[in-house]
Amino acid sequence: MTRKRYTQAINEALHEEMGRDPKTILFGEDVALAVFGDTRGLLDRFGPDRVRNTPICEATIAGMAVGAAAAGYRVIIHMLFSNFIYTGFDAIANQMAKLRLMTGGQIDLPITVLAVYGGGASQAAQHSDSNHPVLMNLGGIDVLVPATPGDAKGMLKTAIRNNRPSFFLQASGLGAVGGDVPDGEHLVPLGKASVAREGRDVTLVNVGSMIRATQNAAKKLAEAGIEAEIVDVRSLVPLDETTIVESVQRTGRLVVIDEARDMCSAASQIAAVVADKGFSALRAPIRRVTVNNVSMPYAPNAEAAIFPNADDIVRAATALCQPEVAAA
Amino acid sequence: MTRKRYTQAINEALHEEMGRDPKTILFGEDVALAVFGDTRGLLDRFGPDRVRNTPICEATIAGMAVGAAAAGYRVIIHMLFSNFIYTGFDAIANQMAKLRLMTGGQIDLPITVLAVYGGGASQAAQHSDSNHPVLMNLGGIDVLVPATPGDAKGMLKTAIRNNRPSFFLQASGLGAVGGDVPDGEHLVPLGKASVAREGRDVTLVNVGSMIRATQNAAKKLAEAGIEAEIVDVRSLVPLDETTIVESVQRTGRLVVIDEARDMCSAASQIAAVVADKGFSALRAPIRRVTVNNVSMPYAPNAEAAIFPNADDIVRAATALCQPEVAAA
Amino acid sequence: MASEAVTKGQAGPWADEQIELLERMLLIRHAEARLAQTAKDVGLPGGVHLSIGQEASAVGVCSCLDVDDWMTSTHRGHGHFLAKGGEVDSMFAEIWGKSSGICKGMGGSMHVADFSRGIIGANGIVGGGLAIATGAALAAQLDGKGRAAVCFFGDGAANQGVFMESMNVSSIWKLPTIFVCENNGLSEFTVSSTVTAGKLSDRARAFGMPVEVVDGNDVRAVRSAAKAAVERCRRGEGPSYIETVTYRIHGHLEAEDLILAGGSYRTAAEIDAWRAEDRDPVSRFRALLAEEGICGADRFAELDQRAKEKVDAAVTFAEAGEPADTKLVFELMFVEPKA
Amino acid sequence: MASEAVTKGQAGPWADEQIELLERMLLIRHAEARLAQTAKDVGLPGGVHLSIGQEASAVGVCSCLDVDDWMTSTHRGHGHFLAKGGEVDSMFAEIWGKSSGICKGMGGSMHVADFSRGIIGANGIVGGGLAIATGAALAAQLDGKGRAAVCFFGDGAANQGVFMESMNVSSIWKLPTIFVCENNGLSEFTVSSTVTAGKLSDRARAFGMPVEVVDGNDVRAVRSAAKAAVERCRRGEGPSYIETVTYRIHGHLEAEDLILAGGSYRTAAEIDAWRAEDRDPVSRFRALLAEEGICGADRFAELDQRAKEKVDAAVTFAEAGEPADTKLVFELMFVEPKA
Ligand SMILES: Cc1ncc(C[n+]2csc(CCOP(=O)(O)OP(=O)(O)O)c2C)c(N)n1
Ligand SMILES: Cc1ncc(C[n+]2csc(CCOP(=O)(O)OP(=O)(O)O)c2C)c(N)n1
Ligand SMILES: [Mg+2]
Ligand SMILES: [Mg+2]
Repeated sequence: MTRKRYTQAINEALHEEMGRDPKTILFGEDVALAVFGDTRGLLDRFGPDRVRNTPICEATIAGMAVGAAAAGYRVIIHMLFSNFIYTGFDAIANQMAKLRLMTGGQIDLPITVLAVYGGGASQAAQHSDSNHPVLMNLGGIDVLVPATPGDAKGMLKTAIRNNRPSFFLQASGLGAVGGDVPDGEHLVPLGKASVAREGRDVTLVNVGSMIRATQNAAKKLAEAGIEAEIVDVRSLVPLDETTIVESVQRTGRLVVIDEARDMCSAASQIAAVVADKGFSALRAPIRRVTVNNVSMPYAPNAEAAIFPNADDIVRAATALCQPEVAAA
Repeated sequence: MTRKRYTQAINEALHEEMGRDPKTILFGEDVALAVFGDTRGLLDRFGPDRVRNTPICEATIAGMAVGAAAAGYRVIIHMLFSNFIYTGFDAIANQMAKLRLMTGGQIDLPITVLAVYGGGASQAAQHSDSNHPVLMNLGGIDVLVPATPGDAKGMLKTAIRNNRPSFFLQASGLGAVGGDVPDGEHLVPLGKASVAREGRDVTLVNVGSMIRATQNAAKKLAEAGIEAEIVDVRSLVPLDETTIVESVQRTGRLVVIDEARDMCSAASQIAAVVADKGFSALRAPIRRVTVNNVSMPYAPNAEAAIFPNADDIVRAATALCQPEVAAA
Repeated sequence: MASEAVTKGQAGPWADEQIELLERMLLIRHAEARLAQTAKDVGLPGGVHLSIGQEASAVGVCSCLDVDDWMTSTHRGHGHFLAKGGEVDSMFAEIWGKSSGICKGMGGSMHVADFSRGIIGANGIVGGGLAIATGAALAAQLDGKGRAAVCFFGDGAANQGVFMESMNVSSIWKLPTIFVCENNGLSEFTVSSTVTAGKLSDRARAFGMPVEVVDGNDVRAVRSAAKAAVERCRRGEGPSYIETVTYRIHGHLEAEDLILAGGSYRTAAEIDAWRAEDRDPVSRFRALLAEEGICGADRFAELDQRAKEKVDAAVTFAEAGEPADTKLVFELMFVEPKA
Repeated sequence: MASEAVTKGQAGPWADEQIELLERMLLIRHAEARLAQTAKDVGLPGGVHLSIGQEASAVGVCSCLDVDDWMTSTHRGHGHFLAKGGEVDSMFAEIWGKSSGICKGMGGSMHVADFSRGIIGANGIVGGGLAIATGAALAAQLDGKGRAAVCFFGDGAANQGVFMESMNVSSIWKLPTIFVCENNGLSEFTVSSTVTAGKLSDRARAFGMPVEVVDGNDVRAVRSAAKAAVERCRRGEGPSYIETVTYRIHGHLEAEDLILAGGSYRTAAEIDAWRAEDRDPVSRFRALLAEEGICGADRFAELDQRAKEKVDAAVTFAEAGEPADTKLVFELMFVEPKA
């Protein structure tokens, strides 16, 4: 184990996987100088054939990824902020997500898309979307939201190495956060949630960027005598329904925490799954701590007011543990 | 009341609203000859200033809608198939949905976007998406899925007339379906679900295109002694949580029917809402009848197998009415 | 091929080549005529967009390609598929929605693809192939084997922004992309000139690309432009733009009349003019070969008959196929079917 | 204005106009220098992209516009905002995240907009303004009052497909759109020439648009090109393309050094060359006006002082403002806040 920052873990994964397979290529805007630090050093090491700065043209970047992957390469592209995914959305939603099916499985599409998502730094509406729900609904694309440096490294390596198109989404607020990363070859399977804290009273399912708020909430709840179990979902597609439902079977209560807008969020999906498959275990309503159906405002105070925080989680979880709520 | 086809109802609404306000304009690809029949006659009546065929360039069509609306016009655009929304997605997700907030409310954006969604006619993956969930998650955009000619006319008129950006989504399978449309000025408020059938045993919430399957299912259920209440959601943003929750309070059981892919679907959102606000009334798990996390295949038999149908709904509802299911 | 001197003549490699071009065009023509007939008589699933009248463009270009050169196509893609060596049997089975279809019935008319022959596929999104071809061209460049990637697209698609983006990337990276604009003057039900500013070829020129605008109904003219472009790709000299001026004789799709409900976007006279013997790419080439003594009436009748038989056999093959395998959908999309 | 003959001279309308141009450029320069200083000293919320070195482009163009002409801008939009008549007070309050901001603190630096002055706003999406301006131009055409819609964008944005699409639509409909490409040679941390094929101006030419490429650091040259374009708009003659060749002295954004972590995309010598007295748009124009006897040292000192004072006042105004109103978010997005 070595302590590393989240961004560094991603950078290592990229170095290792590009080093492993010479047919792995990476391109995107400013990947040479690395806007987020994650692609640093790749151009120097792997050269301008395999690592390329593109013009600003997300539609073509995403479309090229499909073409190059269909023609036999393992492709990594960087879309910078997750809001820029929209600019390349046709190639993602109509081509990347569908080409394998439409060709009757003639090809695999080993594509990994990097993007940074989420608010918290007054970047305003066009640089703050948490848009994993939009990607989750497309079908055919893996959606990964690791919350720790260890998971970031291990999941990215797995994603690059497998043959499915996937979005590897980095929470903007976690880039500088440190954590333990296993030394040597470290692969984390996709579609497995992790139980980050055990507890008997309420399950808190964390979606990506909210991990610190969720952990702080669990601490505060413990002080009030409520033991929360934290399930860190890690991967949204595929979704590990089993681990989530099993946790709720132990606790009987569920709060899902997600920085996405509430409408059709990952939180809503997880709530729906549990309302179906975990129903008999439920002792209280399922609560979602999400962003309202609004865009991120710029002003720090306004953004903070919109942003889900530990107190929101504590309030939701505490309410569920009161006997009168279940009857409400 | 006059019996009219769905497409005809839309066409009338467009004629009436463009006739009402000379600052209402409409543009899109082939709106002159009307690919779906909905824009027929508008060019002849309102002339080439207000009704324009555009080049094939969805990104700019959607962006122009934002600019023309911000500059004082009431704008209607046609995106043809809902899959082509992706090509114009930046202007929708980053501009249309956010500009009012980002400018501190300096402007309204009276924009109505028309598109045809859904499968059922072997149009294959790139012409069959039911992508309302993607739009619902954007925030700031109304998402309308009327299921009857009467609602289509009344909701479209309301949407054009109000000052919010909205997507008016027409189910491809419903275009030729007839229904009663009130004569004279007919406006349907947005954000109000309608109880299309009353019943005490189970609530079936219908999302747009699935209305016939839902109605057929209710008939079959009645034959088996199960009285289903049908709530036709009509508008997804804003969502009428009250009518849905109240129905579940009466029936204690919920099946949501949605042609969208399951992940982050409208069905999941509605299930999540009820698992929160209607929990105490629930006597059984909440079931979703949706499309799996896959794209629409071309072959008629394969498409039919993927497509939710009345039997799927009957199966889900029947199971919920069996005492052992609630305990499962 | 342009580098070897091929002597024209009534027999020999040159003549064989000409016959091959004609055969390929005949196959496309008969295949599509049959699709039209079947759509009318008994119906086909989904929409069918035919390229009747545009065969010289598909065949002229694809005749210059090797099996492992890449090619992306459009919604109007049957001709490109057959021209690049795709089989009419598996294409028909695909359109019939059968398991024996080239895409196992998952794609249909708008998505016919055959990767074993470099056919990345048709596309239901106008302009959807442009960036994909550019990506394949990037792969070709990295492979270093001199492969080219051809992207067919329409004059309507040339108004999509990705056209410019893809040309830009192809140029700066000197990718072996060949942009083939099939300019049939129509974008669905809109006359393209009413929605298109300037000359399309000038858009390509702005990216410093070699440009050739050719009579798209003259298979030799198309072939010679394509040959030069392919050779530039082989030599690593970067992308080219070819515009084939042509016309589609049939409607935008076979159900067009129903959709138009009496409306129209072109005159019968216009269609007739393009259908004329001396303009139609097939009859025109046939007449030329007859005149040159390469293919007389008997030989032609034989070729024509053989093409028809292939098409008949394809219908039989398609009809005999098993329906698509439903479980495959889940398998291909990596999802467990819900219980 | 170009239609009235304005006599040059040391006093009179011509001289007043020149002084106004200088004043506007000074205001932008001082405002942005102050933002840089504040970002460094105490920090500002979000990212701040400065246009120091590009003032002549913003001022030259906007000086030709009326208050109800439309204008869209970029992520580097403070200069455009001020040049089009926006107030530095409310712009600073916006950047400070205050309720008194022009967008009530909802938008910030990348989204400053003032519809009462035709300022549709800055945009965080590269190329985001192109289609919006085209839509505003459509509105202007329908209004029939001779308004123009100016779209500022960078050389990096010119590689986005919407650039082509918007030019195409503007051309076919003869919309009063003015495409102003501020070519500073840089796209974020990439030298634009490494990702751009051909000449940008040729892209515009392909749409049959009048094109002018001017020294973007010469305010008079910019103004004269813009004047001609605006007059064409007024007369209903359709769109124009203007390229202002310029340079940004500051980093892509103020936190650049942190991001680059020692990496670099340009040399100090390059920056110095553009910073030189005879190249910097402000000092260069100042020298010219001194030489022409329009603005001597005293007058300049006075103007410079006045601009500084306006900026000081703006800081005071911004600092004194109330924080943004959180409830407004819900109101503007038509959403009930959750209980
Ligand atoms: C992104 C997108 N927009 C619109 C359509 C609908 N559409 C299908 S074909 C077509 C016209 C295409 O014209 P062109 O590119 O010239 O090809 P042609 O049909 O003439 O072969 C249109 C608008 C589509 N399929 N995809
Ligand atoms: C769609 C989109 N892609 C990428 C970015 C990130 N980005 C911000 S500015 C910029 C460079 C823009 O270059 P240019 O248009 O020349 O403007 P300049 O910064 O030189 O003024 C990039 C890539 C973005 N904001 N939006
Ligand atoms: Mg065409
Ligand atoms: Mg630039």
